[in-house]
Amino acid sequence: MSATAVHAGGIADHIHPEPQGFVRRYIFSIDHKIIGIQYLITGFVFLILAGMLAEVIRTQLLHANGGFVSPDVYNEVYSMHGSAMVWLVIIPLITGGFGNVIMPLQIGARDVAFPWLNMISFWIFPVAGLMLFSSFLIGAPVAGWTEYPPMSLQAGPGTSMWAAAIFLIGVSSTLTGINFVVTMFQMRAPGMTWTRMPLFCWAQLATAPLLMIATTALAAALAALFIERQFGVPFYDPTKGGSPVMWQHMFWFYSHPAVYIMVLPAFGMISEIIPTFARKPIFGYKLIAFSSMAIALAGFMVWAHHMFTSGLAPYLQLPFMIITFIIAIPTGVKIFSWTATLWGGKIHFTTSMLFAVGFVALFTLGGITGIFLAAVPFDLHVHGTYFVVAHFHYVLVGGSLMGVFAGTYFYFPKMSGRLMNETLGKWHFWLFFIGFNGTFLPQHWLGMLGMPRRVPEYDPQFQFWNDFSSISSYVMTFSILLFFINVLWSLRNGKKSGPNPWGGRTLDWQIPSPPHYYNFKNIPTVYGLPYDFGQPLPYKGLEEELTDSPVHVGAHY
Amino acid sequence: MAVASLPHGSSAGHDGVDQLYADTRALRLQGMLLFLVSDCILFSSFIFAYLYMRNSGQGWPPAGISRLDVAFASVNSVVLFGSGATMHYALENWKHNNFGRYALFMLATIVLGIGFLSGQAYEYTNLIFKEHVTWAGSGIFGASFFTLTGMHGFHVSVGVLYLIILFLQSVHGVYTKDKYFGLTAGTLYWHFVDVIWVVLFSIFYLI
Amino acid sequence: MHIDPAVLERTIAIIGGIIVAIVSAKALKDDWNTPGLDNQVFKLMLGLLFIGAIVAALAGANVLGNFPKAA
Amino acid sequence: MVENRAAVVSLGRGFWTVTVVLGLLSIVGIYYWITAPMDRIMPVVGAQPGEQVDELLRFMAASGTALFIYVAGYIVYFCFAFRAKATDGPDAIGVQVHDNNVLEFWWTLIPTLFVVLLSILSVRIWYQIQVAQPANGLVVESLGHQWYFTFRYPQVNGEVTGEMHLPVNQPVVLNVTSSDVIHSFWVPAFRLKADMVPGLINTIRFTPTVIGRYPIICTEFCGTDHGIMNAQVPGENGKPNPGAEYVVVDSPADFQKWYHGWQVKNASASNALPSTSGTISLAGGDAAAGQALFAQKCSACHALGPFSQRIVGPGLKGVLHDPSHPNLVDGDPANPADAAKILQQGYTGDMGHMPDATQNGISDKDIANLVAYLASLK
Repeated sequence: MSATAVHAGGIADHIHPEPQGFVRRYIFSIDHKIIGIQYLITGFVFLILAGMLAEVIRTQLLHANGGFVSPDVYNEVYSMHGSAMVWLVIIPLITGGFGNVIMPLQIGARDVAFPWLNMISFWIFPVAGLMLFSSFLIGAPVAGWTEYPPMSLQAGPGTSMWAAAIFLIGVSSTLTGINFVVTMFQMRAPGMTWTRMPLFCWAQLATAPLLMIATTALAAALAALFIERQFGVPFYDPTKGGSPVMWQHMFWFYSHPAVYIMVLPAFGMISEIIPTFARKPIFGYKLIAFSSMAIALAGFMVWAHHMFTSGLAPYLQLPFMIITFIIAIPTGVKIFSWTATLWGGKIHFTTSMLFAVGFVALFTLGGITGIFLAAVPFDLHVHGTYFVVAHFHYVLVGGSLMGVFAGTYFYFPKMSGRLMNETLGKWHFWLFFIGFNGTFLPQHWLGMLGMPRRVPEYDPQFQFWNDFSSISSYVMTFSILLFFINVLWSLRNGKKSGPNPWGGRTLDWQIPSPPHYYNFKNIPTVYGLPYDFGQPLPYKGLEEELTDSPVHVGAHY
Repeated sequence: MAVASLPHGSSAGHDGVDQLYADTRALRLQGMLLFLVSDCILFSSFIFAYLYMRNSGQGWPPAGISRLDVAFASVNSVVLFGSGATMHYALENWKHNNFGRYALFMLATIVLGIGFLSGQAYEYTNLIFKEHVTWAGSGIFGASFFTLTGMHGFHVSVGVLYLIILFLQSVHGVYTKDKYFGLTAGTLYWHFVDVIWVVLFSIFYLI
Repeated sequence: MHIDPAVLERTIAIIGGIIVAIVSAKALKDDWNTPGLDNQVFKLMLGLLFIGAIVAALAGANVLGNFPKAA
Repeated sequence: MVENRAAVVSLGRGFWTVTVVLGLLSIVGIYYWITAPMDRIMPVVGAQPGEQVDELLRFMAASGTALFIYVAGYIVYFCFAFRAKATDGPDAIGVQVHDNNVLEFWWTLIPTLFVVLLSILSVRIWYQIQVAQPANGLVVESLGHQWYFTFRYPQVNGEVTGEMHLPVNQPVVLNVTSSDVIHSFWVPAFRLKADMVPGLINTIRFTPTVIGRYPIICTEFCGTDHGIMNAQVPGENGKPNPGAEYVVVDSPADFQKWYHGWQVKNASASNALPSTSGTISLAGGDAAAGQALFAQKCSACHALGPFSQRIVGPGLKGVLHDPSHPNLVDGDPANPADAAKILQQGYTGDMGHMPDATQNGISDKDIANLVAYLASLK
């Protein structure tokens, strides 16, 4: 069984000896799978911390006059909740975590292009995370995750620490972006042309340039804010000649691509899960792949739709409004393609499939309110209100976080060799679905009726819906607790899953789980799309005993 | 977990350079280029801030700050662009394997780089102490000028350090006629720093 | 004989700029059809270096960047 | 591999019936959005562009509801119709269809048409709010402070505090700015908001149509008491919060009465109405009063720093004794008399625009105090 790799003896055949010792294998490992799992563990720990902050917010809003925490503490809590969720939870989980574990396996590589760089990128992340959370000790940032000057210039020392921590996370994101682009460009298995690459890798390919380019724009803005706060260099302070609107331009030039960084890999996850459990090819493979790239490209041209009310020249508002509408078209194509994939399938409702279908429904609602916000006249009414909070929680929690849950239930067997408990999973899904909708649906009309964002007290007439939202948020929090119980319980006594519990056809399901440290004994050649259910697998050169193992989807639960 | 029979390791592939080096060189080259792209975005973000402030209504230069000394800056720029040319010839000579001329041009590049840095230091002292244009005290002009040229100066000093290390490595025989990616990366970085100065020189001194 | 430093600077800038421009142009012509991604990037950089040298020479010659001394 | 291809049926048994049912459902949804009163989700409209914003919302909500009903409906139907039944073997596979160009064409074209239509509708309303210059517009200014709003009316000296009154059915041009951090002036009943950015003047245009009291809410985070800079949030023990202010739209007669009341009230505070001609006697200028006035009227545009420290205008510290600036922006020598002339007649030049005494609402006495204060700044 000689290696048929095209370039014999090249990087495809270079297998470094297995790392020895606990530290080298599990702490300072350069194996992309271990690094990915490290990202996931750290990301989920920060999810618990930032989630508790969210519950402090909801408890404060139980009463119209607040009273749970003082207004200053409340400002710190919601600013840290936003910053931690964006930079310490969603981006690391979805790019560093699943991107590292799954992408190299799916393209048939032994590791990412720069393993050492990958390890360094990871180890920057928990350090910067601790640095960000320790700003609570010296007065955490108060001006939200957007930290608009001049308010962020007057805030306590924690804001400088915030800027430094986010700068570090930016370095980690940029290096991960470079790593993934080079890996996907040059280390695909022989025969895997661009149009034979799985859709999760297409999503990572659309996200990696955003990670690499947009993050450095934020690094410049943060450096300028840090220099201004520490040395008085007048970039943003209007009384010294700077301009606060300049910060908004530089911040949102990063932050809108950042929201696409957060959701595109979730699109990729859903495009893998739905066809696998509908037991039929994804509908419109090329359309979904190219719409990911279209969204990533257009993502750079719409940043000022966050600034319609903050002094953007009126004639400038039109192009940003219209390009934001245009982004809705490729997103719509994706949603219609997933729905069409469900048609005519043999659908198995595992927990990850439930989350995937839930994602499609909730993301559609989030996308529609996004179009509302893009229309300037309506945005002038609801900018800075709870309508915006409802919109971005629908696309971030209902979108990316549900994508992360779907991915965890789907790839847990590949990472650990054990299945997660399905009944606990279904409880998690339904409680999460009910709690999530109860929390964020009422916030739409709360915002339109006149409840501004980031306020510790509000008008007593909104008391009922805020209580409804807070109680539902406790239900959602309880469901996430079930998720963590499920993960920890299944690690030890989940059912053995074998190499391919779901009958997946992408390369990562054709190797043992957990995979050997070198992934593929010999790199297979690929000669077809991975989504032709019913046809023989389009790979040659795989370890023989795996390819003909009977695929018993549904026999496990 | 004994590993089953390992496929044959990296053998000396065809065309003299072994296949593993050829593959990893392609990876490292693309990685270096992407790093330069992301660094370029860092500069363009600050350049956006500078240009954004320039046309936001206030006259330029802001009252109280006189024009910069173009004559001295053009000499400084010629020094840096000269070092770009000598860097190019250093790599050319290394490829044609005459180490003597390579060493000459490499040292010339390092000297010119240090010359540019001292020219920049002279201009800073002149601006700060004689004309009282300081980093924090003279509005957005001081902020943008000193931050951008300072960051570029930092990149040049890292570049000079990088070239010195490369030169010592080449003297110690780390690089051979076929395997010299370190030198290529150094040249790419140095040219990148030159190109950024072309932009900075024109937007600060010439418009 | 006493040369005003500004005039000295300007002459150095013009002469230096022209020399660097000629050298980089020749280098660009020599490597015009070398294959490989790194050589393509080198050609681009050499081109920009050529432009930079011209710009510096013109700045030295007071063609670019001569503004009436602000009040 | 077990070969069990699902028999290819045209589009499944109930597909067309479900499509019709979803169609009826979305018609009900569209009908609701077009006709239902909006007061349960939006405050009652009080100004002119407000109704059109509501119409735009109705259009978007109706089309959004229809889209959501169809997508969610099909998902639920497909999940039931095509779920793997017990009779199917574990390895049964679905219909092997990859794509369908006709379907893909239509579901790209229809959203594009929707985008074009929505853009046209939005631009029409956008034009009235951001660009259209009303003929007899009442120009009012509002200044944001940390945690309350103040207002300025033409021909009324100084700041109007408390409520902002507006005559009904007369177009208003509202210029907003801030003296410290970014606030945002939002009147939900007018469906309009504009950020109050220090150093920048933002403008919104509307025409109040319904007489009534409408709360003003700050919607950009501005510090500890951002929450109570909101007319709807009750103050402690019954006393309203300083930031709890209302826009009161009243009949022209009531407005004139209120407006005249403020003119009289402020006029007496700084005696005669500002005169724009004749030299001003600078004798007896009180620097302390000048300092208070400077903080109230000038700090939004001038910093107490060096000349180069510009907000909108240059820094004024030691402006009358600055050797590096022997004369003022208009070329006259830097002495109290010329400073008074600029305060009186204003200045427009390449340095920007300085409003004159009437626009700033400062009387001769105020000018004397201000000049005394500027002279005292070394």
